[in-house]
Amino acid sequence: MYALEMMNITKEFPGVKALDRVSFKVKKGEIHALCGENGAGKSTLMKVLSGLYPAGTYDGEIRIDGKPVSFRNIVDAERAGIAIIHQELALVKEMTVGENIFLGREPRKFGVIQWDQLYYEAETWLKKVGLTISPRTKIHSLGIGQQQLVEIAKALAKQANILILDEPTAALTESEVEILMGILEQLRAQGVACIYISHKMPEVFRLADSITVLRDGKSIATLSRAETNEDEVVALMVGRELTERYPYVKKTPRHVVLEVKNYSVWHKEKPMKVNDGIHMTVRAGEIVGIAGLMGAGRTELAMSLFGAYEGKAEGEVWMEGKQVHIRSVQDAIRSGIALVTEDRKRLGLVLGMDVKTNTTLASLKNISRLQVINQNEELKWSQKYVDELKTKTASLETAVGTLSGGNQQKVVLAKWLMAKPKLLILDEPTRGIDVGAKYEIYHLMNQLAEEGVAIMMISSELPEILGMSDRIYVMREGRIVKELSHDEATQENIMMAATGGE
Amino acid sequence: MEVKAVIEQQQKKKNIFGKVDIRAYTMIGALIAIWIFFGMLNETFLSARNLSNLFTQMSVTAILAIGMVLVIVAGHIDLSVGSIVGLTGGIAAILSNWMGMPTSVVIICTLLAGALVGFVQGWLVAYRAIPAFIVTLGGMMIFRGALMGITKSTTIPIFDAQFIALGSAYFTNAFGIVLAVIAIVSLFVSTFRKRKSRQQYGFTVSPLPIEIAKLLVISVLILLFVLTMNSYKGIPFPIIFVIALALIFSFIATKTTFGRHVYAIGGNVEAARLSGINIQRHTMMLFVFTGLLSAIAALVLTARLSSATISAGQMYELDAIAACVIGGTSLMGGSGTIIGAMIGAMVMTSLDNGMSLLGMETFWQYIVKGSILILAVWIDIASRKRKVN
Amino acid sequence: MEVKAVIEQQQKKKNIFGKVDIRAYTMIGALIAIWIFFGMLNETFLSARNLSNLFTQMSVTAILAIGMVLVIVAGHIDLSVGSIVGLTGGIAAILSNWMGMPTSVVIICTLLAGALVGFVQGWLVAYRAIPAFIVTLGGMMIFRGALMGITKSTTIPIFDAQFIALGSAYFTNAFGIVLAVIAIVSLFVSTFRKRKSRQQYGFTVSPLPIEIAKLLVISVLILLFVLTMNSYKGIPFPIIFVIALALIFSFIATKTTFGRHVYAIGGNVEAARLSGINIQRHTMMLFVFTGLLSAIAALVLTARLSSATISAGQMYELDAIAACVIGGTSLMGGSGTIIGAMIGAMVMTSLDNGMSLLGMETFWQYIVKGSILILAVWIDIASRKRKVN
Amino acid sequence: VVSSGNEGGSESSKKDDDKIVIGFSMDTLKEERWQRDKELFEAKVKELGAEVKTLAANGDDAAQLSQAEQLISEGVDVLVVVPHNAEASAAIVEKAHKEGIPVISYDRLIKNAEVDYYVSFDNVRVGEMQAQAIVEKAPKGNYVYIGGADTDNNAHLFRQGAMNVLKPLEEKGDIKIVYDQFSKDWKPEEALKNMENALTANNNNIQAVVAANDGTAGGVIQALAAQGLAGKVPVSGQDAELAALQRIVEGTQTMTVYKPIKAIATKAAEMAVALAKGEKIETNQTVSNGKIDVPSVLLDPIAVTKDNVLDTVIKDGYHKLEDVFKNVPKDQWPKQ
Ligand SMILES: Nc1ncnc2c1ncn2[C@@H]1O[C@H](COP(=O)(O)OP(=O)(O)OP(=O)(O)O)[C@@H](O)[C@H]1O
Ligand SMILES: Nc1ncnc2c1ncn2[C@@H]1O[C@H](COP(=O)(O)OP(=O)(O)OP(=O)(O)O)[C@@H](O)[C@H]1O
Ligand SMILES: O[C@@H]1[C@@H](O)[C@H](O)OC[C@H]1O
Ligand SMILES: [Mg+2]
Ligand SMILES: [Mg+2]
Repeated sequence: MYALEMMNITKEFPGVKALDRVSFKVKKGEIHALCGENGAGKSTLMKVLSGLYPAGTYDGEIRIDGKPVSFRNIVDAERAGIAIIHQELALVKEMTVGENIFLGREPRKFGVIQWDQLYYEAETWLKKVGLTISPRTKIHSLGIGQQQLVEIAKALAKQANILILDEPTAALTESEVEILMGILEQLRAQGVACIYISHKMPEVFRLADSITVLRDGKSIATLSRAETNEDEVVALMVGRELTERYPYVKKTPRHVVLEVKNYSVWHKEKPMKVNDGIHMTVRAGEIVGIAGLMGAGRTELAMSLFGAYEGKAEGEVWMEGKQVHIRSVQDAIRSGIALVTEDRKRLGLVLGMDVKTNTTLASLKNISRLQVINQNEELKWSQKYVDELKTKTASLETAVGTLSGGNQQKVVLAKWLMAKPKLLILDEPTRGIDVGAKYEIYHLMNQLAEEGVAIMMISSELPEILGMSDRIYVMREGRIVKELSHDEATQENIMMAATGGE
Repeated sequence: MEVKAVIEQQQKKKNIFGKVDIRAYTMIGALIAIWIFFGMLNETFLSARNLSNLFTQMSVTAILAIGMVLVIVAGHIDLSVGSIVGLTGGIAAILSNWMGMPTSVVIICTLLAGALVGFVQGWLVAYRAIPAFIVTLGGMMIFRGALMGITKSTTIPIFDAQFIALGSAYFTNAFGIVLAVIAIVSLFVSTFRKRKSRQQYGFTVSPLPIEIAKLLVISVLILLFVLTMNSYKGIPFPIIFVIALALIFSFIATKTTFGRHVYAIGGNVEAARLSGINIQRHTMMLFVFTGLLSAIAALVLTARLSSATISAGQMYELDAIAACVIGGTSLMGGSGTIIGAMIGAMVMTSLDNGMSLLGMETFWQYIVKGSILILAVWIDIASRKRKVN
Repeated sequence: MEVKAVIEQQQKKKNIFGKVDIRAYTMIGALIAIWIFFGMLNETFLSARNLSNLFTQMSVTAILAIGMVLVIVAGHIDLSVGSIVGLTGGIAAILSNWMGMPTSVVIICTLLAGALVGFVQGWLVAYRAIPAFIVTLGGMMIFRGALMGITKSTTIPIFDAQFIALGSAYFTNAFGIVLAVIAIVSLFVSTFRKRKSRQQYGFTVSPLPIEIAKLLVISVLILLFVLTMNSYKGIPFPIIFVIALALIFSFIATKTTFGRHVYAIGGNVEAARLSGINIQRHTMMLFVFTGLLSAIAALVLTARLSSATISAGQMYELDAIAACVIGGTSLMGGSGTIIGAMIGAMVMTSLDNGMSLLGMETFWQYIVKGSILILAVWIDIASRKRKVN
Repeated sequence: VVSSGNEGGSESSKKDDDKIVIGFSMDTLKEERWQRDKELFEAKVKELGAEVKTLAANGDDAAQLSQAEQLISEGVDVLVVVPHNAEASAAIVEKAHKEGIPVISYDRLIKNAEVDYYVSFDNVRVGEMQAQAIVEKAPKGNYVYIGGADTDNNAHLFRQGAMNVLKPLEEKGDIKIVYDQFSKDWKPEEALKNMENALTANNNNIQAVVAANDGTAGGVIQALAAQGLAGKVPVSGQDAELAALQRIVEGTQTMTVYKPIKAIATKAAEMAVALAKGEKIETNQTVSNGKIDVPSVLLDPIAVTKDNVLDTVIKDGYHKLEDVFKNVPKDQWPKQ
């Protein structure tokens, strides 16, 4: 008996067939992973299931517990016992955690909200996901990881029979992922069917009972975890064999590009330091990884070095032997620093603008004379990066908002490559990106290092840190607590340093 | 354990300050400053009689601002309220004077007309996705034109004393006192019920003495207001409309699912949609509300002037919007309070009233009012920023 | 390889249709429909003389709309342009009449005044983060008040013939032809230079016959325009201002880094900041531009009326905003074209002109104008939606 | 529960000192003429030894009511009102009377209220004079009417007056009204556009224009000038604005209606002070306002043309000779 059957689902967007006769079945009490490259159609399939795309806007049939259903809207789907955690955070920043958890389903009497009951219950759900914050906190004062946990609490509170998690761990640290895994196992035991979408293979293989692979909008295969392995799934996803996942190359670092001495950064709101006494160097031609737990202050460090953090900074920053005083992003760019931010949609791209405009946005000066843009140069350069990064886009005039996550990330990269930086800071460069695209980005990093760019990579994915870095700094509570070489570093000693364990 | 402590601490802080947010306090400060300033320059400004005038004078802007807050919170705007005031006022006058309808019928028909007009605009905004700015800018012209058409551009006087009372009667002193007592008693009852409920859920409550002190202060303020009004002629009718509507809509905004959903829509429309909130229906309702409130404002205005004129309500939308913004409503949507807007309306009316009492030249009045508008928001923004740093 | 092909294909498509976007085409369609409609109802509507009137009558709104587009694209709004028109017009009249300055000095001082006023507002918006809605709403009152103050609320006539010519002179027929030839030649030259340059970069270009056909069509339109104007009295002065300013600002918007940055700011201000764009300086510049353009509009208006009055420019902000929105500018920021706004201004003026030629009653004019505004945007939105689905 | 406020015995609002205070509640100060009304009225009241307090409402009925309330609060002895709206200001009279303050209606009649006195020029009469003056210049032909703000009641009265004269002639077949439009907000630029359209629609075949005031006349003449018709087509006006008088002496505008503001301001000031002192006031007639017959002093508006400009506005000191004739060569100035 299947808890859920989706049969021959076809969904078209103008010009794109996002789903092409996809079939997908989930048993009661199983965790079913849905894998596929960026743009394979995973989120679209789940949006169909959760009523976001109402019946009639797609073809095919959905059955719950064997009975055909058709959802006119989200509320219908929720009534049928379906809850979804969307890939994009969907929280109202000005409202409290409690309000967000119960948004649309507030406990009420005659339309009047029962606030005490709401906050009481919210607290219970927060505890479940391991969040120790007041449910009366406003969302905007939470970090992105905590917000993700609130999303999870919100979905759990619906006590659904079918729970969909669309990349829930993209913003979570290891320990939070652990909590989530625990919750999912518990739900499985209670007979809840979970659909789990993730680009992180280890998680998939740790949790899932079955795995369905989508490629180009088609369902390729459904496998049982016991009978398959990571390589097979990856091969099915990308349609070819991927031999190595982290193409590490031994490099010979050259001169020091960035040197930071006794660098501290104050919090933008509270009287506290988010970075304290940082000493670090990054050389030309090397990739330096920055590891740490959520809230360790890595993003603040990157933003501050880039002149984009509102809090005050103290200490010295040297670029290629010259002390620099960076007060704005312009200063940073002038000094040869580029930053690929962790939130590409909000901070990296102008979604309504096209590929070429986004690519040239940070270096218009280089293709302009007397402020007048040379449009041919613009085409030439953006074409060059589309080719080099193998960005999948219909054209240079396609709005980046319509590209898949991996391809959006490539456009952000292209923007900063075009600025010809000496130091490239990457904050979570592969968050939410499929294996194929990840591999291409790693390659690119190697190539840039080869060309003499100094690379600083912030990442919460330990395998990535381990697999790509020549040197690793581990941060905890705003300080650098450990420096490790590629050969010394292991999962264990990094975690030890990051958590402050013995 | 530790978390609980933090939560409790946070709740305690909130209980002392009450629900009104800090921004509203800044504005109350500004208001008091303005009052003291004018009070010093002109003895009549703070007289019971002038205060009574002041409250009456702010009533139309205040009523419009109530609806405007919610529309702006939801991320829209309504530029048509002034014209709806004009049109529905005209309808009311036609019904009352030309057709000789009794006041009750006039009221009902006028409210229906306001709601209908709001409904149409709301439908276009919500279900046809036409930006509210455009719909209501068009509406502003259409309704003004319709008013000219139906009244043949004449002024229609009102003779019905009952109707006129809506805008210019006063409650008797005794009834004013009764109202004050009712308000104070229900304040006490609701506060204690809330405490009890919180205790049942195991949340901490603020210490009883503090709570009582707070209630007493508010009670004194209520009494003071009623006594001041009574020392002139009693509470003016229009201001009771304002108070009642402000309470009702504050309640809707903060305590009901409808209200919270409006804030959610304004804060993050995607999140609201994904939470299953019916964006379109809510949006439409908001415009029905502004239409309805405009009709109420029209009744008050028409009664006050005891006639409907074709220029009635012109530019009132800007006053209402200014009141909201001075009171802390963000034009980006997602935040704003009705009490704030009421204070904003009061600030603007006090300026108008005070400057005209001082006999300031018209052109100076324009300059001062514009400057104060900018200054108020500037100070607000600067103070919030300083708090941050 | 594959991508390359798609890009080329798309560029080809672009070359056939030119740079004007589809939305503008819808509006051109609407405009033509309106023209045909009025042309059928009233023979004079499409006469050379009335078209000449029409272009002159749209000039002030059009000039204001040029600046407004950019401000709205950047995510702001400017409600003060009407008052700036009034104030700078007053300044011009005072300089010319009371102080007897020569026209050149008057022009320079007026433009400086406009830019200064814009600078102050821009500074408050950009560097003090006060919402533009508030700053310019305040500005709207302040500048109107200042105008009343400096002119002592009197009408100031202009006698300087040179000044008056700014608003009411015509170019001689011969000069008109020369202008047309210059325009056509530079069109051909620039197109062919662009082709050559593209070929040098190895990009495909559209087939020569198509390109030439397109150029010929445009050339014919230019000639037609000039000949029509010449068949009356020649090209009116004000419309040359409009054309020149529209070309200059279109160029700034689409071809310069400044313009690109403005669109980026409106599209995603955070991403723009993190791409090293100086948000504040750009924002301030935009308000300097609207101030400057308002001053130019003021010169044209004052010259046309050969006097400055204190109600001059009142409510023009709404006309300018409506022109932008009808022309496809999104009030959310990030998108909008100047050519679209020009068409929007033309639509509005054609309606005014046509209805007044027909002698329609005022109240109908209000109703029709409001309805058309809503309808235009409605059709636009509906057609875009249909295209998507 | 409710009191209409009538019986509410309020504390005596009149100030205790014996200085007389006159409240002057004005519709607007936005037009040049009202500025003069204010100055002249205030000067006269002060001359008579009383104080005056003026408030202007910028054309907003509600604001005017509020301001009147304030004047009443301040305890003025007499309220002189220039109503923005004839009907809407009835509320002002009622409020004032509750406090025992008499009300004089200035320039525009307050309707449907027990106004104590009315001092004015007759607005319908103004419209008639405008049309009359034009008809004299152009007894036959195509006529254009350029009205004021459709949202201003006076604009309708002026039009009514003009039509009183024009309609019979049209029925007779002498003239034809080929164009008749209001000008939004009394704006000259609206009048300019309207006149351009009128000329275009009639191929310049227009023999006369009745414009509702000098502002709109300015726009009209601008449109005529563009066709080389300025001075050839008679144009009326109203208010005796300086700019209009300059046009009249240059010959581009035919007439303006001069409402001797000094006379009305002086008369009103005298009446107000007398009323405050409890003296009896002489009036020459009454005007019905729909409720009562209001004792009225009706002053005659004066049609000013090139011929009598010296004897009217200049003689009154309303404008100076050198200002009015500024653009006329000095040797052609009339001798005073
Ligand atoms: N609203 C939309 N309009 C147009 N195209 C869309 C829309 N939503 C999705 N698509 C397209 O449909 C395809 C499937 O997208 P979907 O978001 O389902 O991919 P995904 O598998 O979830 O990828 P990712 O791993 O990046 O989240 C993509 O080509 C995408 O560009
Ligand atoms: N918007 C915010 N408001 C308040 N505090 C914040 C905010 N964002 C981050 N912080 C705090 O700043 C510190 C550093 O946070 P941040 O999450 O950026 O670090 P990080 O190491 O980059 O982690 P991540 O892996 O999430 O990128 C933490 O104390 C965090 O709680
Ligand atoms: O004098 C005129 C006045 O009576 C009218 O109300 O407004 C316009 C003026 O020109
Ligand atoms: Mg997805
Ligand atoms: Mg981070």
